[in-house]
Amino acid sequence: MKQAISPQQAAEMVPDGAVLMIGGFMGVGSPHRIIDALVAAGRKNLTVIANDTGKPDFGIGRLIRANAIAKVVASHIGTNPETQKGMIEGRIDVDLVPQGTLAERIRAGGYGLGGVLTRTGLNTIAAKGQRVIEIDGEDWLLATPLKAEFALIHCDRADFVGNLTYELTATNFNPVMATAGATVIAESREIVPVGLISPDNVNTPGVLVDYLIRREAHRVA
Amino acid sequence: MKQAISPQQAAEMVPDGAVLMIGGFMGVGSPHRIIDALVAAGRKNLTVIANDTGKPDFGIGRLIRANAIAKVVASHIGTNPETQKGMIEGRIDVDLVPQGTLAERIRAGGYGLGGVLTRTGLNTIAAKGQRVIEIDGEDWLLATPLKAEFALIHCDRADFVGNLTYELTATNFNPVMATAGATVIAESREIVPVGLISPDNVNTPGVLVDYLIRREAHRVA
Amino acid sequence: MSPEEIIQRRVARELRPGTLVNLGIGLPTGIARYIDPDLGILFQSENGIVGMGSRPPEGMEDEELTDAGGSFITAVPGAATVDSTLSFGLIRGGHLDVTVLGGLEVDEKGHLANWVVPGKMVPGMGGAMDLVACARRVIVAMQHTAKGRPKIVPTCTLPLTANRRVTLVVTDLAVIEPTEDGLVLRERAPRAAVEEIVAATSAKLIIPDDVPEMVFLD
Amino acid sequence: MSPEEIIQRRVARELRPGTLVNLGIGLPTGIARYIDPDLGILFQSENGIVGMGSRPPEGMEDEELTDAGGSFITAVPGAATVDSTLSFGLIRGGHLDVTVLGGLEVDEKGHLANWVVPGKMVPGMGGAMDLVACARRVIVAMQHTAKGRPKIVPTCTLPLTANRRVTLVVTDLAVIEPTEDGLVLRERAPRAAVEEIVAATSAKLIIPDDVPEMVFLD
Repeated sequence: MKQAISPQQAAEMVPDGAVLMIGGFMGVGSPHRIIDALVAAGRKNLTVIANDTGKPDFGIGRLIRANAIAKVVASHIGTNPETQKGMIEGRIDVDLVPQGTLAERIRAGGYGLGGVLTRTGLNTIAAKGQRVIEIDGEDWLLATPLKAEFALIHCDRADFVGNLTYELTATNFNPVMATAGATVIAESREIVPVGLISPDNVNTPGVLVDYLIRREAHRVA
Repeated sequence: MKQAISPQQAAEMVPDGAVLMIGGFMGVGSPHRIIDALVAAGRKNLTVIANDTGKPDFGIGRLIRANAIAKVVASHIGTNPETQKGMIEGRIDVDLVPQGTLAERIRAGGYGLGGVLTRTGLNTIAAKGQRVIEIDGEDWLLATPLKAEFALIHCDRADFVGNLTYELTATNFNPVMATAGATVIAESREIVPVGLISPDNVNTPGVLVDYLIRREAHRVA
Repeated sequence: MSPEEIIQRRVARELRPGTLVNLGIGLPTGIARYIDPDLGILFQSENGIVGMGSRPPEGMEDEELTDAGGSFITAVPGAATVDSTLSFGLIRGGHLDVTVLGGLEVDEKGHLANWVVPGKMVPGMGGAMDLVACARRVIVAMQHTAKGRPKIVPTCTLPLTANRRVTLVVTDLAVIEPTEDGLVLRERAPRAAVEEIVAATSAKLIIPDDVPEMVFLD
Repeated sequence: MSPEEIIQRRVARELRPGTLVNLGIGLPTGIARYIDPDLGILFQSENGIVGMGSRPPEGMEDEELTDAGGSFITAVPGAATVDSTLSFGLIRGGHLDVTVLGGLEVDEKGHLANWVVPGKMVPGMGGAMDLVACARRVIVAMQHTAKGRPKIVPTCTLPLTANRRVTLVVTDLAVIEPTEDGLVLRERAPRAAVEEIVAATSAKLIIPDDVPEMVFLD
């Protein structure tokens, strides 16, 4: 049985300067309640690994506007001019990674791999500083694992033991991040008793999840 | 819309000497009807990439008994003494790969990766002939991609466009093999109209699947 | 036809029945409207859907069903949603037949630059590098010139998206095929003369004896 | 208590509430029966289930629900089934707390050999190499000797399963902890004297002043 904590309690666990993975794709499938709590708690100097930084004041963009983020590892910041501004002004360190490579690096972190070899980015400026491995005359880029102290994810359904399911395009980076955070906190659209999610439909086994975010106030009790 | 072919038609597509991936774990979740058709067609000199070779005359063991297989890439042959006998007598070339590494090698083939780095098997005889890559003073084994001309898989449900779902522990290597075969043939417990499998429940998108095996004779029409 | 429509309708002809196609945000997205739905072409969006449909009816949008630009979409019957690792597994594993993307520059080697203007525009590559490096066919759909300046150049001055030769370049003036020997002018847009195309191109073009006019689907 | 029961009951004490545990086929499988179900310990089987339960009732077996040995199992409430890549992601990513496996030899470095006897038994490593290389804790559960010959030896003569030091060795005679300094004798089985253990062990054992008798759960 997992513990259901409030977004505020989740935010309190996360120290200033922590390395976070945050699920979502332009805010779709991001854990918005946890993000709001991090903003309210005044967190600073966070490193955020995510596909993007949302839009201005939306999704991870809320943390950008609150100056909570010192470093971003992402595939795209184009939808948030505030991140670009922070980068140009030297307030935010931005490490851009091709989206597929980002997904594989997170997976490598979560799956205990030392890295994967990809051709994406080869002989481009995105390969700067990365190792090239030659196999049978063909060059490959070595993409190294990413891990985080906390993975903050969104899901569709969670059961009491933390098994998770995802919905439609809100899935995106959430399942893979659930494997790569030392502490995984899942914000679910609903939480259901054990048995309501069939073993076949579980996308993230509860063993990967540490905390669920408690439900919002209900209209009925 | 995919074509529903008979097991015999599937077997006819597979030439002698072909490289096959066959799903299943000790015969659980193997495409038994396709296997039977390959035996009936008298196929020879096949290379089979699979977790194991089933049991004597069961699962892939049917192909072993029929002398259809010249080479096996598997994690385990211990449950089939006939494979061991074939290996000892020099009739079957057996390449043993740790199970997790086998899964990752198949995935690398299907996902377009040049390889993955693993610590499994490091400094053991299973590492023989494999490249060691050092990263920050730590050694990793380079596991290279596996691909096949045909992936023969089992699933629980397929819809008319080839979207697949799997059930319980019959899942095993089937989904990952569906990414790594040039031609993917899926033997499903049932085939349902489009729309009966929700997009969220699809484990293997139909774009990865080439043929479905047609249903067995029904008692009603 | 507007320049955009010329490009979109011409690219539409390149998409074959039953294939998996990724259309980039912007001009390429508009290509979908020229595709016969009966062809069984599936559109992928790299944020995690195979079988993307058109915009949902007003009031029926689902905030968990969007494209890679964050716009509301629908799912066609038979669609599948996938996580980011499988989405890029499809792209990187050679399962994606065609990607259509915009371009900033294409050069004589067929190299594409489309993701960054150093010092000016640094949005990040998103999925573009994966798409260009790994899709089976890469079609660049772009205006032939930008503010009168040629975008098809001898050598890209902007950082490359991949070191791979793209398959085809479709502009409002021409269809150009990068080959081992260089850029071959394959087709002219309606009312575009070969001389006009050459003048709007700073790269060397190989010009066959016959350069037919583009043909469009009805 | 039989030798097997001593081993199984002693290993059972090592399994902590709420952890994820993989029990190897054979002797380790039998450990589950000594575990209090209220502890919330989840058993994983590498063929693809987290939350494996006991045998199903006669006539209710599901041919698609089996363990890594191919035997029928059940799923506990809250179980999840996963494919082989995620199953080994759990093992290799450090998400598996404990693996309990049988052994052919353990040596003074704490290295385990348990998958092959060259020329005699070549079953393949299955998931054993992944489990031993990557699980957080590796417990070897085996008879102390085989046909009177010590299995705890100075240096493994059989091919290693991993070059990693295992966490604990539990036999019918003793509990031995491999450390940087060597093999430390931690506990004696009921009625086993230290001298008897030393005699049955060809490896050098570090013997603390106090070697208590094993304690079992009720």
